[in-house]
Amino acid sequence: MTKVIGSVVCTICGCLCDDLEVTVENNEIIKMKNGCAVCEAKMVHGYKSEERILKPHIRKNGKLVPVTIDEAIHEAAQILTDAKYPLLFGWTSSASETQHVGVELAEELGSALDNCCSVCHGPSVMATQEIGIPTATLGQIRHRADLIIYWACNPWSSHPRHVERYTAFTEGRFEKSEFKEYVQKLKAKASQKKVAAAIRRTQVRYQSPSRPKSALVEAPPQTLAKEGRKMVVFDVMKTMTAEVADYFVQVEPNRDYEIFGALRCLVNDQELDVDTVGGVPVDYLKEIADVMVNAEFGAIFFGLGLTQSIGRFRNVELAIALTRDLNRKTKFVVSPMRGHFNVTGANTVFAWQTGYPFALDFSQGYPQYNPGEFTAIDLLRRGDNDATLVISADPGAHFPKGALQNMLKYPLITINPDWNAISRLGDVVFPTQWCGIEQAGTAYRMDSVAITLKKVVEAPKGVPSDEEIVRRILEEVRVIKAKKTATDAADGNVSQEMVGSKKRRSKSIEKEMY
Amino acid sequence: MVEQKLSVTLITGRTIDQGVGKELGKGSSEYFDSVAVCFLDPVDIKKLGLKNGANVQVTSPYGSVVVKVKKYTHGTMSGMVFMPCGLWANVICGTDTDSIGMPTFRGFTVEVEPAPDKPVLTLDELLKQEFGK
Amino acid sequence: MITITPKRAFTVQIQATCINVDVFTGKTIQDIKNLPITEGKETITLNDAFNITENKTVETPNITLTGDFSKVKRIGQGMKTGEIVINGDVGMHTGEKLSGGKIIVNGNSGGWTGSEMKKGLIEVHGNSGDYTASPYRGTSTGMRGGLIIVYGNVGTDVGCYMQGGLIRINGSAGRYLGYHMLGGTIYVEKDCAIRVGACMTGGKIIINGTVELLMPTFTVDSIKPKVKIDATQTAQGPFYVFLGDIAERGTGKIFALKATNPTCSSYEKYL
Amino acid sequence: MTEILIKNGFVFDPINKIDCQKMDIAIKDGKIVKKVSESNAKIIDVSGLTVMAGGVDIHSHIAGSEVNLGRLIRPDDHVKDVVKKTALTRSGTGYSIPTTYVTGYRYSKMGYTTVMNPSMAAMKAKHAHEELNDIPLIDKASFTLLGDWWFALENIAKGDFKECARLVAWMIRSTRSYAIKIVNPGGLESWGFGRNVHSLDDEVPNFCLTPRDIIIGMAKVNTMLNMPHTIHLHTNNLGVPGNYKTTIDTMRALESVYQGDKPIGHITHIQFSSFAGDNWAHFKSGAEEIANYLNAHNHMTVDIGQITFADTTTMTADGPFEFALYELGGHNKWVNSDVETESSGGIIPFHFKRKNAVNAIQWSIGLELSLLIKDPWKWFMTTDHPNGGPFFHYPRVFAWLYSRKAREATLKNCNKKAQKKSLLPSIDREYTLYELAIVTRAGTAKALGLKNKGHLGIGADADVSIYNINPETTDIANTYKSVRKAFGNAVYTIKDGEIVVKDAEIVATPSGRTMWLDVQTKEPCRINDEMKRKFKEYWTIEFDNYPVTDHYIKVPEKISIKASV
Repeated sequence: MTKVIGSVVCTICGCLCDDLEVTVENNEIIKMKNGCAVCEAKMVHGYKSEERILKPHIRKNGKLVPVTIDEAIHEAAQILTDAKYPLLFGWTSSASETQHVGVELAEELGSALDNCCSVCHGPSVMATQEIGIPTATLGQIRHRADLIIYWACNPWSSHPRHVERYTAFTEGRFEKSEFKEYVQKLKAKASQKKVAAAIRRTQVRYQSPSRPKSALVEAPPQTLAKEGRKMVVFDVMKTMTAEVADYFVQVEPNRDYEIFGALRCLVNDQELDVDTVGGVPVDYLKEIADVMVNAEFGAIFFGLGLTQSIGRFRNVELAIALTRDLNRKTKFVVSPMRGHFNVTGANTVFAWQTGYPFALDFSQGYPQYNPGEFTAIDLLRRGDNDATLVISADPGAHFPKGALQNMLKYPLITINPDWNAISRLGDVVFPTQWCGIEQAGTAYRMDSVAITLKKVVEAPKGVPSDEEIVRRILEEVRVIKAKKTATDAADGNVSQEMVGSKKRRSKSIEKEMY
Repeated sequence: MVEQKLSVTLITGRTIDQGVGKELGKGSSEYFDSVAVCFLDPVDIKKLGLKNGANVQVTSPYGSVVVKVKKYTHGTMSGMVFMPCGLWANVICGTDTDSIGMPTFRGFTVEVEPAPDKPVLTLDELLKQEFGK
Repeated sequence: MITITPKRAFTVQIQATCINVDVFTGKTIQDIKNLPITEGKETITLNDAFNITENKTVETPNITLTGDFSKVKRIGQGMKTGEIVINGDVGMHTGEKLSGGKIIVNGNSGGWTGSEMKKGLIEVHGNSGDYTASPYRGTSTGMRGGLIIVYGNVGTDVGCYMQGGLIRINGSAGRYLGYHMLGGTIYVEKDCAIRVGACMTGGKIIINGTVELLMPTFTVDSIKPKVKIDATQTAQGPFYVFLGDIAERGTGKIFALKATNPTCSSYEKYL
Repeated sequence: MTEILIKNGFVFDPINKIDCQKMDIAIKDGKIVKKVSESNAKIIDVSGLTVMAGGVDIHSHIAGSEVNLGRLIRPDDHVKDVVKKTALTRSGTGYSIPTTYVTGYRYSKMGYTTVMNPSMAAMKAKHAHEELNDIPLIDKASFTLLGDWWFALENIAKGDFKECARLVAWMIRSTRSYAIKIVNPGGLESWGFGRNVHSLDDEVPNFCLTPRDIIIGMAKVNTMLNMPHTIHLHTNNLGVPGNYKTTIDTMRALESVYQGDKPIGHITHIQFSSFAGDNWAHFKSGAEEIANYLNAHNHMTVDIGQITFADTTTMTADGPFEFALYELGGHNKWVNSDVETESSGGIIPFHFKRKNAVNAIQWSIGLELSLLIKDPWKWFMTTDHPNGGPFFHYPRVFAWLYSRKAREATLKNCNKKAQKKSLLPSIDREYTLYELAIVTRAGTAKALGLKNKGHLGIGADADVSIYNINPETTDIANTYKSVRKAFGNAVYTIKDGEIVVKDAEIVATPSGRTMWLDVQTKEPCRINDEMKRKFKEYWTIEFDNYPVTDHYIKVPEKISIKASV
């Protein structure tokens, strides 16, 4: 039986494109329309790959063996209650309903709670806490923006439909005409040959192929003078996005902060005492500042190039400060290019329950927040926690080695749909449904608009949703805690913590035994 | 002149192939092909006397990993090496966060040298080597 | 004097706000032993984790900590009077919101040492961590007064939003020294990493070593032969004097020693 | 369900004209009933205590995208006010924007049982409802921002009010909301390109209409739809010196729509719209003019938005106002958040200080209005939480109302210039508990059209608050401090017949209900292809994914109304 389901939401990146058309046959997705390459890889192929986990596993004698769900839940709850200071990490590829239960679990455990935001756009959130943020929903940019700046990000690769759905290649109410032609031109070229090759050829006109390292076009940037929407890219290297842009500025690595500073001065009509900033001549920056000030509505999108290079949240802070300054002259907005499809949701859900978006600690009975103190990487780097639960994330592939090594000294529980790197390393491994394919829920787009994810196919038999797993762990933790209190009360044992710590299973000892 | 080693700035980031590979599965060949690589400027590849697709060893203060080298064709990036996000890149990333939770993923100096005799490890081999699991 | 030593090595964080002269004052040794602290999620007593002894013959320092306290946080938080000496490394938030008294660390101290400090003295004989003397996230009122002396190096983001007082660093300083500074003085004996004084609107930063790279948003003002650190001390120059951060329309001053900063000579043409 | 009998309390129930009468209140199955049998019922003896219906807050930003962004940017605010987990209650933080659970607990401790969340961008409605689900102990409803919605603007410009009404009905249903909220009409659309409108007759760029058209049009639509509440209006020029003229213009404009029966419009946080003087240096109160107008006319209600002198977080959908506020200087954070085709928003942390002349005058304006408007059924007590101050400062505001002494004590510490300009020393009025019950529950419930709230008559929801105030023996004006304390710490709060607060401690945490209107138009709303096509053009969300589904409302209370179009 074949059915076609419309308005399906893609669960890859923060764009949350919700116009997918999915064809389902015999409880299997066989075809998809409108999605990008990454989306197709997941929704048509990836979700049903052989790498799927179908049963809970527990590591016994160094090997992962299948167990019942009840056993795995109990084992996980026991590990978490025995630990003095567990860390719950991940959450960003789960629906907000799951994240919601996650906060309750962390509160019950008195543990640390962090989401993937801390290794992607955590700094953006921190910058917001320092100076706020002038931003807008993506449609506002689509309707109004005549200047679009992508700074240190590469949507072509990381958010493939961002340009086409929300910015330069869309039709808005107040911004149209010019661009349709441009897109059609590109499409015509793309149909003849591969897109990449075609775009490259169209760009050759503007840039000489053998440029020096400072990497700036010698000719004045004629495309900046063009009518209609303009797209400018700032990056350390020329990416695919840079190739479709009207103007590309190559900056030296780790010098974005200085350039933002310089642009702020120029926007405020101040003179600089230097000739080049971050490898870019001040004269070029002046022209860019002019274009910014003369825009009707400008938008800056920034990516991990700012949050992961030196300066981190300070880079973002200055990007926001620049936007703020520009608002005195025209209208400007700035927005982070959030990665995982529901990382914004994790921030949102955590914030309404605790007041803080990530890097949380419940050890004092109330929420505490401090990136650098309670962020996953810092806790792991210092070896501050003694058990970890990872849910819907793959720190196995995305954490630096040193942090992982410390994580693996203690028991590790994982909740993921497939055998990704962290599942392979887990001690208690749960299978779970693919959120947005086999499980409905809510996700927040990068501009914090909530969108309902659809359930398109049934999950394999016996594979629970992550919400159910977390909820059951929470219930089991409460049962174990209640029992412990009861026994302690019966023994009249005052120093229950000491007993707990003796009972605590140290994995290193286990290892030696085997 | 062929050089033995090249000191370059490491940039990590997303590529569309890495995105596709990741969604197809971390154990898939697409993932391996798209992530266990590094991109260098053709000029730099020449400097090392290498061919596209040769094995190179990338070493940072935090670790060292063998990957395949590829030419970066979109524009000049001499003095930089680009690695797609993933386990191979993270083996050489540091845990220093400047106290804000974000580790050192990019923008630091690494050394790239030819490694014709060393194999590029698969995901499982790499996990075994680094974490013993 | 109360002496505290760890009973064992700690894995998880210990929050010990109670290690504070104000809290100990007027308590018997037994009371002190029963003060609650948290180890990870578990609430224990001071005695569970530490050996505590009293020496009634010695008055100052009031509290001596000996051993590895690097996982112990918030020692001397908000303290008003008295003296704590730590022989060993100490964890984060030491002397946070200090409003009097003295804390001496004979070792390294963690991040947020002397955060939002108002009065008093903190001396660190080793290195001090990131965000020393800087306020909590999202707060724009930093150190208001008092003195912090670090004999080693300091990490990044030291003296953010500083409004008064003096930070004296005898080693080198990390990035974003004196970020968004409004007043007060920071003195660095050795080198200083990039983005020193970014967004500062007041106060002064004196660098006796090399400045890695000055923000483009600073403009050269003059060359001065010497500069006052505080009422009693003066740094000998000559110094380049930079004004900024002009992006914030600030009037903060960075004094960079001429002898160690030849790269700044390009600014001389504007003088 | 348990039966409860509240015995021997002094009951204040203005809707039923009960003023300090010693009587019993019987509760059964969550409703007030005539009587219950004393043998079955749980008997609460409240001799010497004050009994009122549960408080009804007409305007308090407690949930939604804007509110949460405010929470997110203020770790410095949360760290001052932390709430520990208990066996029954969840942990959380305050201060100016408490987390969801803490919001519920604190409202309940003050004896409030119903709260209106007055500003919800339609596109972000799902978020608001997700948060509202997490606020326990109170009933709530949201108002959708519709004053700058492109569909509405286009139809009003065309003069097609019927079509506009049907669209609004569709929107109210799709966002599960309760009323029409209009914020700086025309101004938010202008702000899309960084501009604003400055009078009722400025043209809104690109749309060929004026703020006056929008206000009158929406008031007509509101009448056509038979909405229980009036339009909920945040005026143009809010926060600008001299804006009292715009406010009076706005009220005058609405006279034409008034049919002589019930009020036609509600101006919210009117304190921020009652400024006189040409600029900030000559800033003064326009309260007298506004109060005089309101005393002479019956077609409007207002709420105050009282300042309480707190380090708070201002937030409004009025993006251009927040930017103007930011430009005044002294703020370290500014958030702007535009919503495509609908609205905008802004947030600034703001510390209202006694020693600041403008802030102190604003404080005075709020109280002058409260005391000069003669009929308490025309105005309601709010702080526009968190804009004027957090909601848990309400008891302070009560004290200023019922005690001249309390006002004087605060005024004494205010800026000298402000003291000279204040009208307060010339006003003797002191509110009685009866009047206080009107401005905090009876009047608000009436203005909102909530028939089962705000009173203790038979059939009403069993939402009751009991305070430790003995009206017979207490001189509330003189002992204002203890009375203030009593209002902040209810002896009992009963929600739907369940005791949720006892002696200012939470003893049960039921979820409150979310009320929403199912506006039934005579002609079913035409979701035709034209509208679907426009949807794709106007929004970045698909038509099918736009409406809020039942999944997002934990305990719904659907209220069906019949529209006349």
